Amino acid sequence: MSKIKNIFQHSPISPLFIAESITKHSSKTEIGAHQIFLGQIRADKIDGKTVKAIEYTAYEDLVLNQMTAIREEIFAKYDITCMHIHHSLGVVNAGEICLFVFTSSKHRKEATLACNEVVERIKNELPIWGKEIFEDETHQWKINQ
Amino acid sequence: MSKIKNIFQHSPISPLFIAESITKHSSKTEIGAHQIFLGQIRADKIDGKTVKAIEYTAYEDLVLNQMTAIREEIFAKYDITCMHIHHSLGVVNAGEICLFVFTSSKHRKEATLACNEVVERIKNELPIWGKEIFEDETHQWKINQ
Amino acid sequence: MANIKIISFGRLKEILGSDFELEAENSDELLNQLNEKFPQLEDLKLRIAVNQKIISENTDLKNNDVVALMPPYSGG
Amino acid sequence: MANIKIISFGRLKEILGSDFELEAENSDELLNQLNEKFPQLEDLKLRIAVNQKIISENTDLKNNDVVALMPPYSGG
Repeated sequence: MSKIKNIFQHSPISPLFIAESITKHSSKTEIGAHQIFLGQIRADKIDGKTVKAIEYTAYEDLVLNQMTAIREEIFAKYDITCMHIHHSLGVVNAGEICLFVFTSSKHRKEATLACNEVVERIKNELPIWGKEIFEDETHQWKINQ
Repeated sequence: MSKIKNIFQHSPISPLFIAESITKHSSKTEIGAHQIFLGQIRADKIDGKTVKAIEYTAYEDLVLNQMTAIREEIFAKYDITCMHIHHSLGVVNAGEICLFVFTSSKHRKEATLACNEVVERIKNELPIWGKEIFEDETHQWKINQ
Repeated sequence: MANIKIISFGRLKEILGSDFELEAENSDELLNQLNEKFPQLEDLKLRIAVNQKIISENTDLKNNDVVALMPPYSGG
Repeated sequence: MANIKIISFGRLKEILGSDFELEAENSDELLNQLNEKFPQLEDLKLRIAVNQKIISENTDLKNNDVVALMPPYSGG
């Protein structure tokens, strides 16, 4: 049974946090390739109204259990050195980052495939919900395409 | 004819530079997805000797001309908002970053496909050479797999 | 009759409000009660988890089980 | 006879040394001269660019052309 890691932070993901995360890997000199995916909040226009932020909520315990299982499957499937996942909860404004997925491997193919697959699974399988808040404070619930 | 952009920096690529590059995109609120690839120098062991650094040289003018053509083809093929490429010249130590590829798009698929393709083309098509320097100061010329 | 805790998320929480308790012997019976109480539920896709396990068929419930009602996910 | 500038890169620069000039009418003739002068060249894969255009066939050369000799790329 794997240790359950937290993936949530109650704020947007800052570029400095991403930089620190990259820096931590400079001592892992078996790594040759890093793949990073970032999700950023779009100011979508819907029926004349503009999204100014998304507020994320989650069934946190279930997310962390499912993410632990996904992590195990990804490590079993791909020869990667490490994988880090961070998702925001609460309000994230347009232009800010809400999702940070970071995989590393010796050669690029494994990190790239693992990153793509885990982003796909995060969007499809984790019980997280985004409420799109418009500039006039009305809202609608986000639908993943 | 596109403007020719420089891709070279005579130093490793610092995580702070990456953070600044990400931050610059927070005003582009039509972006929903960023894909980043980073190449990091591995301390490979070859015949009992360990790589301590790679020294990069290039046919710089030809690289920039070819990169300009690749950039045009990628923008024609994928619906991306922007693409930034940075490659180190000179000595980059094991654990440091020598390549930074950054693509952004509205939805994730386009940024992801564009990033993968441009990394592949950079490795195959740009006249850049890496000299692997061992801890005893001997060297061998890197071969891309 | 088992005493069941109902929790809900996203758009469903706007309909169901705060967490509450209901008596039901199985998940189908519980859903029937909820559909009666909240007629808007019928038009919505939902996933159900019992004690953090997602179920796809009618499932027996026991005292203190936690049933989560979840609309389609939209993380990332 | 055209006066041609030869530049080289990577492993080939270790063999050919600094940039230099040669007289040749076309790229095949130029390669023959180089192979005679640097016998190690024959075992090496190389790509040739004339004035920054990569060539795959024998190409006529004119005065002041720049011929680049390039081993397999290994950037990234």
